[in-house]
Amino acid sequence: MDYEVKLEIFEGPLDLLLHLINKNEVDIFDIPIATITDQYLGYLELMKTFNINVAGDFLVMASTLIHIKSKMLLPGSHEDDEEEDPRTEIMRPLLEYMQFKEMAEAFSEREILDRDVFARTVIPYFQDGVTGEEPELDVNLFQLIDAFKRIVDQRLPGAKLTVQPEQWSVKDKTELIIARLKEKGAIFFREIFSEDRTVSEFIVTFLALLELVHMGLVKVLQPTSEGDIRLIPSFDEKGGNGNGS
Amino acid sequence: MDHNSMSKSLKLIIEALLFASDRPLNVREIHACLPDETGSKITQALNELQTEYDGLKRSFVLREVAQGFQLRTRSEYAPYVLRMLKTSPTRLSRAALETLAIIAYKQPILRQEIERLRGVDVGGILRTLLEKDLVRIMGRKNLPGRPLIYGTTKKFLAVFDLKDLGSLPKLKEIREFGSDEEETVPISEHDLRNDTSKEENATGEKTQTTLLPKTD
Amino acid sequence: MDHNSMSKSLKLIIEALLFASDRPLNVREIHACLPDETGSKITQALNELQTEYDGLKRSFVLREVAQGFQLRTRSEYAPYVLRMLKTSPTRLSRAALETLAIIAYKQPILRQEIERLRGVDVGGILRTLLEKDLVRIMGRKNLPGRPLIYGTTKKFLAVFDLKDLGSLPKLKEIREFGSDEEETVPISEHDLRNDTSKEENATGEKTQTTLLPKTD
Repeated sequence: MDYEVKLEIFEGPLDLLLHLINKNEVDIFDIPIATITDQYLGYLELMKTFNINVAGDFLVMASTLIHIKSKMLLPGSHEDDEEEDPRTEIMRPLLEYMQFKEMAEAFSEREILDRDVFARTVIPYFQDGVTGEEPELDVNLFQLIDAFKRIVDQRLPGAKLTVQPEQWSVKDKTELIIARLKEKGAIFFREIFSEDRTVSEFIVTFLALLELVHMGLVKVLQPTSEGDIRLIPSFDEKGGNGNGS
Repeated sequence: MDHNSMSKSLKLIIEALLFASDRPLNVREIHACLPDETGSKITQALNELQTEYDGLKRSFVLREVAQGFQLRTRSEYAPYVLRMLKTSPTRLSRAALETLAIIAYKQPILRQEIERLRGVDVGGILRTLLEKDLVRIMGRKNLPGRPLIYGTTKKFLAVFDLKDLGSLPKLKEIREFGSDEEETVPISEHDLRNDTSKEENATGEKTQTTLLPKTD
Repeated sequence: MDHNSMSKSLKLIIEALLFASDRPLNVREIHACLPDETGSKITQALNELQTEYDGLKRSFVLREVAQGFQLRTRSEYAPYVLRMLKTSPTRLSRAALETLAIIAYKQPILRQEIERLRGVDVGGILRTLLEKDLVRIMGRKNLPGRPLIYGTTKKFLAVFDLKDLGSLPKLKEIREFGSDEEETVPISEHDLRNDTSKEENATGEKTQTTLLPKTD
């Protein structure tokens, strides 16, 4: 056997064809179709020998090559000016393919980020250098619930968190909180509970607040981790009745 | 004199911004931090910084990428930096690079067109490119099955050190009936954009989503 | 002379390392990248760099902090840097991204359905997504407790560069991408396919999505 048993893996039929053209050092504009077809088929045979599954794309190209080869064998057909060279059918895609192979090569030679060149990465250090107006601390749900628990403990020490028949609806409390925010602009977290008398009322108020937060109607802020939690409205209608300043 | 020190401090402010940013900053973004300066003064300062770094022969330079400016280490330091980061460099297979090249030059493009050009299925590769945020889905084509249209991302420009699509290396035209392979066809960004609008795909040219594979 | 240029290049290598590092580097760590140099030479180079930056009056300095050496912008530039960082893209955690994906694909959806899919409480994430205006409340379902119905917003489309919800790649299409054996990075699409599984993959929080602000 003439084949060197070194099986290269080709991306597809075009890749294999281009390899054969380069190996034989032939002109892509004048492909010796018989030779190339034989070698192409030989390669497919080799793949089968090695039990490599030959993809359908390779077989389609094989039949195209055989078809071109038979056309070329018809006397005079390829010298006829009016008829296109049958090899054009594979020449065009090959040229296009070569073009992109070359561009891929050009791409890989560029200064690629995180391979050849490196940029700065995120650095959180700026925070300790900054004094004064620290942006508001976003509180998470856990902190909020924790704060709620503290209030319950403070106001009703030893109270058991049992749920009683509902006297207050979440909707009522929601409206109450909104009304207060509209009136005052911003309120402290504990203020919304100032009139609550029972644990269940607390819970309903708290659920109402959560709902408002979920709906994006209220923002919860905590200036410092020990500071009082503040609620500010973020509804579309801004307060309303002419607060001149 | 006063003017001089003014512009010097502008340069230094811009330097600080670039230094503290992990992404390329464009003139508009810098301007947003410096509303008192004019855009043209910022551009000038950026250009001066660029020349300055080249002159200073430091280990980093100011590059214009992805329609913005970014400080980047010089390539000669890559081996050391890679050792420090303990990561393997960005790597793309040959197949992925070829597919990326096709998408970059032919966008907006359908998967079936890519497959016609490459002669093979590109599903797996497309997935990789989408995951790496080098390629994005631009929309759907009004064809049976409403196939997805692909294009490149802003990150593609950043990774491959490209200012914009217009600065893609010229596609080499291989003449069908000649041996002159030097001929080039300029593909301007304009042409690419026009193609986009032809597709009625006015989704905007900016990539909005970036999936950063974080290195540990 | 020779010695001088040697130490100059050592200085620049160290500069490149400090530049590309996201945390302070100590002499030992730098030494690990430059095994041919001695520790004392590295210390000397660090000191020289420190003096050099001070002399150059650049916007950054080399600071020795508890854990090592780090390049930092001078504090006088902090206001500008902060302004820049405030306009920086906000990040979404992997958990938030997954939740968002579920909402995008399954909308209109109830919170309990999201939680069933993710296997965890999503209250906090939902709030973040609502605040970022990526998710909205579409209404209430006629069920006990009148639970809220969630869906995505216009901004969601803009941020992810989608013309409409129909342009979202379908799960089927994502599956068709198959897998690329060469380099596969686990990513959200994958999780979407196996909705309920994958919960034990707690390593995940590293992957982040960057939401670039609209640039028009």
